[in-house]
Amino acid sequence: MEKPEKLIVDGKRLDGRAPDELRPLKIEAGVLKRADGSAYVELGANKVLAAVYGPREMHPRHEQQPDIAVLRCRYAMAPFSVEERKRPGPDRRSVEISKVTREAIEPVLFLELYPRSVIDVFIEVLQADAGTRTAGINAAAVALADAGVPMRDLVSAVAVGKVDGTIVLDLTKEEDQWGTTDMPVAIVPRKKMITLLQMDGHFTGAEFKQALDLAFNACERIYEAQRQALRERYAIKQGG
Amino acid sequence: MEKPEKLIVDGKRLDGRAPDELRPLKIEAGVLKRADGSAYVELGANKVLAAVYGPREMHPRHEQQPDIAVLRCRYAMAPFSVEERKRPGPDRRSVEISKVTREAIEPVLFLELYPRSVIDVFIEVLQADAGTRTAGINAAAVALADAGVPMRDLVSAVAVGKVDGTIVLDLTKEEDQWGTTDMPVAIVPRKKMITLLQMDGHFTGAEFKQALDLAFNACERIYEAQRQALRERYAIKQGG
Amino acid sequence: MEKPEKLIVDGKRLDGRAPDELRPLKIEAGVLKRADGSAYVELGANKVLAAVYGPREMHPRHEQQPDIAVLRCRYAMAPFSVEERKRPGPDRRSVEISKVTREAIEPVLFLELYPRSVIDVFIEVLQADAGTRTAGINAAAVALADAGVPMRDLVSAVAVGKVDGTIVLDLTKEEDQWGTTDMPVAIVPRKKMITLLQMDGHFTGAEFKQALDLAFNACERIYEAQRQALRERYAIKQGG
Amino acid sequence: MYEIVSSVKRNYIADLALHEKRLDGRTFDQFREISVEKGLIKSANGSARVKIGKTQVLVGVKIEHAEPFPDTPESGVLMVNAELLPLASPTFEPGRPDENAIELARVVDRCIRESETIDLEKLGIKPGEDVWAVFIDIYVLDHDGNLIDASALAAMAALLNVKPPEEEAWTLPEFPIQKRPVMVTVSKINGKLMVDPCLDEESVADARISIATTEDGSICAMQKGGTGYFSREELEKAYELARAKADELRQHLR
Amino acid sequence: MYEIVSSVKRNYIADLALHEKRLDGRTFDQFREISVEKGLIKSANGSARVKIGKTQVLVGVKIEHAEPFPDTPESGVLMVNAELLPLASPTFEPGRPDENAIELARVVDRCIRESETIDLEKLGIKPGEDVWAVFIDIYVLDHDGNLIDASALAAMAALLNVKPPEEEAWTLPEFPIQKRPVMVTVSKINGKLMVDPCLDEESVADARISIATTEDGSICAMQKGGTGYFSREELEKAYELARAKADELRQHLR
Amino acid sequence: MYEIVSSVKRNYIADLALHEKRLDGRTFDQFREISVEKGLIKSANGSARVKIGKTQVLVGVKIEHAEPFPDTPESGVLMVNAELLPLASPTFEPGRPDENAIELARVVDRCIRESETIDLEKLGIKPGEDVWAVFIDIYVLDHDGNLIDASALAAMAALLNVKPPEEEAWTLPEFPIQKRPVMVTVSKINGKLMVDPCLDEESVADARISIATTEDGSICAMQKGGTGYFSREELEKAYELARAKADELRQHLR
Repeated sequence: MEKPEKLIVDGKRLDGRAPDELRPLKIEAGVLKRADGSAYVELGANKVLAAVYGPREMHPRHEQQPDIAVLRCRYAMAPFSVEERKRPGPDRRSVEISKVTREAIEPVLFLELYPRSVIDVFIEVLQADAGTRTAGINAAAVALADAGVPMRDLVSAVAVGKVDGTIVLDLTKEEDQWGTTDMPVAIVPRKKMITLLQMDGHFTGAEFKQALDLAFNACERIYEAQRQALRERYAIKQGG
Repeated sequence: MEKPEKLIVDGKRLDGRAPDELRPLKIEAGVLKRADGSAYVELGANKVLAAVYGPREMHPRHEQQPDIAVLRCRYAMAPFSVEERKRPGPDRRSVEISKVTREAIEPVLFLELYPRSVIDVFIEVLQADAGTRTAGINAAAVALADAGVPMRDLVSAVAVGKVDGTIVLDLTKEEDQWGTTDMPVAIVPRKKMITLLQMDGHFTGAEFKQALDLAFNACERIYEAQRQALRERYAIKQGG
Repeated sequence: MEKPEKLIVDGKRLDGRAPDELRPLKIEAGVLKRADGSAYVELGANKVLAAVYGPREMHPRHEQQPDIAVLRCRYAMAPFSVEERKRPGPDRRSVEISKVTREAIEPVLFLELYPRSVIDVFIEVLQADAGTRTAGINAAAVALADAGVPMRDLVSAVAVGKVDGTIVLDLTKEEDQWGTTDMPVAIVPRKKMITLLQMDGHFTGAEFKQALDLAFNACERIYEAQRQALRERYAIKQGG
Repeated sequence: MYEIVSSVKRNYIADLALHEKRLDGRTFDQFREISVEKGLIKSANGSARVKIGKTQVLVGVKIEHAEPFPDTPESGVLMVNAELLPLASPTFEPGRPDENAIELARVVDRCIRESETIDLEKLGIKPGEDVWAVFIDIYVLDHDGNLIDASALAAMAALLNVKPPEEEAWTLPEFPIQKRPVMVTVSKINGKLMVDPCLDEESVADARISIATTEDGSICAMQKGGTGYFSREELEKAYELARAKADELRQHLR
Repeated sequence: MYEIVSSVKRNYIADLALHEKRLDGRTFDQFREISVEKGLIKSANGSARVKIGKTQVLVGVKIEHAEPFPDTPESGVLMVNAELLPLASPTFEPGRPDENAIELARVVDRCIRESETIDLEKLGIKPGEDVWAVFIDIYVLDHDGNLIDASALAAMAALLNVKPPEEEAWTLPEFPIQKRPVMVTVSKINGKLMVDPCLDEESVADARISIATTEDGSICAMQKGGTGYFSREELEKAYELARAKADELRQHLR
Repeated sequence: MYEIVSSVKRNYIADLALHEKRLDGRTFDQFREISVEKGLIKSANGSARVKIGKTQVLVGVKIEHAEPFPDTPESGVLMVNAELLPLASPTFEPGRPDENAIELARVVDRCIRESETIDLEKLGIKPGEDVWAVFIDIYVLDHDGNLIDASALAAMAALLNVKPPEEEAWTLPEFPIQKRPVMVTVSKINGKLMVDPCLDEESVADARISIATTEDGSICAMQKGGTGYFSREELEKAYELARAKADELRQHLR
């Protein structure tokens, strides 16, 4: 795709959204049978699946921690999730995302409850359109709750950025590619704690603050959608 | 090599064999000093060596099975065994062949006799001309017997296929490449149990049955050659 | 670089040295904070760092030896240490050098004093100009002494070779590339024991003996520089 | 792919089989409920999700430029890859495909390749230099048994869903599909043959035979698995079962 | 990168923080002693060794021919790699870069790439075929904490030390450096923010935030690390700290 | 490559050595029985199997097109690879070559390369683009000690067996062999030097020195191994031994 002349026209983005508007969001909990917990998230054209196994016994044993459970996260992209087929297997980008995802989630878990155990979080991106790491964190939080893992709160995440000089919420692939700045943020909503923050591009100090405002606002909406998905899942479980 | 116009002329194949004729077969037991058991098989231009180690202690320990021995098989091709030099190390084909070889052999072993142990079967293809997996199974069965591993019976294996519309036994490289169908089969001769069956190409139901007939017949001849090799080995051992 | 017409002119080498002359040598002990022992060696344009950790507990445990410590050596080159950037990670050359380095050093250690332990020697070539393995051994010996590991003696090493028909000491990259022969040697100086010897190229029997003479002579000078570095380090430690 | 089942359950399943019964009340020749959804993944040229009972497999097809193999310079290239995702089962681990994933990919590969489902000869672009490569990626999402049939069906459905790349180099009117092979796996438990084993059944089965047939009932691929055996009669019976059920499964490809 | 510290030390450091104090007597906004030495490695096009306290990082820059990426056929290529050498710490093991080494390399990469420090567009040679690749290799020699700031500073110093390759294909008057971004990492211990954590501090910190700013104070890269969190206010304060200290660190690049 | 031997056996072997004796009755300068069979492998351009006592090594040589190295654009390429096959010894494990396999390959490589056994300069085809690559694959089938001498001898025999590829690009009258280097390994046990150590002897030896000499007695490669040492006198004596035995081994190359 060629770079468009403008990414924002008359205050509207290429897909018709206002700068502070989220893409359509769909969250479903409990979508897999074998996993202890699972969730499916659609955010615009992103399609992401998360599954949780555990707390379960840690193998290999020498990686057990005597006083806490170990949290392991693995973010991966399907070969067909992107424009050009991605070779299977972890690359440097997915190793880094797996790390920051783990650090984004760990603050809400009571790992001390399960010494010598492991909690595994697997995130699979089935279709990608920018924002997969934050979509993955949103899915992972719901999957953990679905698995019944005790949590202080959920984690809600979204990316903000700068496009054509405007601070915008929830960038698409085109906005990420042709825009100036991308800043994924994860927040523990009730306590307003920031557990993931990455940024590359260009922000003045003032823009940084404005971007944080947008992120905090959007995470409240995402939080509500996550809780709604869990309520629906709980209703089904109760019904079943 | 160019594709020949015909692969069967006047009922004879390119190498002069009749459709139900096996290539020259030579089997020798006990050809290696260090291995607990070994065998060398020549089938036409195939040259295959098999060695057995075990039952021996299983390392790493966490792969031990409390009630049975583990059977491990590894099929590999020498870099110089094929037309174009093969890079050393396992490829997807050899991983699959190793798996089906193990499943072809395991039914004749009494793995329950050796809990926590491992029996290793190593198959090395030194020169390849189609049919290496079945040649490998024939060698492995003799090597296991040579190692003194208790067995219900030997395993005998051969490939059948379809070439120029004719069901033929024991395909050569050219017949495999230019023919229609390849079906390797392994049989436990006394009980007529089929422990390996793979097929790719095209068979009608009737052709499938005809191919099985050929395979069963040929395996009896192979079985006899395997037993003869063991008798000779035993005579040598007794003599020595 | 083009091959020069002559590598020795009027008895002088391209860098002005006599055939039996060592390049400028600088050795410093205790250059790293975290390592238990360390040393830095400059030999001409070679810059090599060595660090020692241990004796420490061996992981993984199944590699522990019940009666001795295990010595592990790892020789590696920085990507920027050579003309064309070297991809990180071990290649076959560095695996072999790691092995012969270990075998060159092990004879002076009392490994029986530390059963179940491991002593790790890490050698990093930061800038390379032929002779890195011998520079690494010189650095490793000083680092081991700096770590307080009990030793029978140091190990001193140097390469000798043949260039334009002349036996020369301590080859440069050009002499190594365009010369005939390269022979790295390591010696335990007090007992005159040869613990490393490799050679490739061409030597008559007489040349071999002449080359050994050169190596023995040079190692005495290197030995003195190593001991001086340790004296200085000791003085500093005392002073500090 | 095989999992540990308690000996009580093992005996129970084996016992049921003797009485011509199965855990979930199915008959021996009955599949679990099957659903096929096509076109879920827009970033793929073709895609399909197949559910067989609680087993769930997603397949994406990508069509890209590639160099041909030296011995077929004018033909397209087919690549099949399978990932047993760690989210699909507590026994699947992250990392490179193990022997089960490799076998799965290669069996589906042969089913499609040997039946000449795709007319690869039409997928050349510039002889010896540039051809179309068809990548079939099998993504196992939820594992409740019979991954081979689910994967083969999903691969076939995804191929039928392919929208060719929008490029000048693509000159065919449509993606050249010639056949619709379908794979049916028959498991043997306590001497009885049954189709579509669920995970518990797989775990106690002696052996399985997977048979791929095309519309005319001829066989294009077979693969025996497991450490048990089949008699000749069992094999022939398995073929009849596979042939009959293939027609039923093929309905889902419409 | 994180190491185990005794709970006594942990409590001591946390307690000191409460009283606005640090282990080595520094104030919260004080770096350890910094030294920058350029040009140590002749086999590299540019090199620099940075010491921050007892932390020691060597960076070598190599400039070589490479193929461009298909989407930027006229631009040079930037590659950043980091090795946590086993000689730098008892906890670093030989082998392929782990997640800490990869994160370090990628954070430094973004700091340099996103600030457009190198004018990559000038590093084309033959469009679509040949461009200059800039390899930045981070070699961690001694690890006493704050590897990110030391590595970013060493990378920047090494870039400023670059002597272009002596080849006909190199036609620029000099190596095209446009910016001088500097990374400052702020650690949070017991609710207090402090710059340049030493290893003991890192080991007890709840979280860290690394912020790269250019000469005009604008941000070009950020990375939060650790399993703790930051409040909004803390983030804004961290930015002010980073911006202020960046000017100080930038002095060392002269 | 080294194996554990009981201390009783160890002492016995060491004791024998003191009395100028060996386990199998050989003298110190005596090889075990040697056999060299050429041409067993038709799929290789050249092949040979060497047995020294119960040690058995198979070498296959393949000659294929390859790209030259940039610094020698008109010369052929030599590649030596060694596999310590798991069927050859209970201590050999499947997987990538370990340091023993790599050392073995590299020592044989240097023996052949440095003696200029193959006239690589004649193996160019199209300068800078296409040359002949000579792949020497060492396949260790049965390990009873002294793999280096057996492998070097098998490699040399396989090279002498080479039938050039039947291709237009091959224009030489024959495969250009110029030298016949032979490697002799001398082991030191209890201060005594002996050739051709069997496995038990290797296991108790302090050190070994492998010396490759060409027809005129000059040395083209040496490699010391093991964690022991040699005195200068021992080295010179080893050279004399190696030189003498090399002539004997070279008889087997006819």
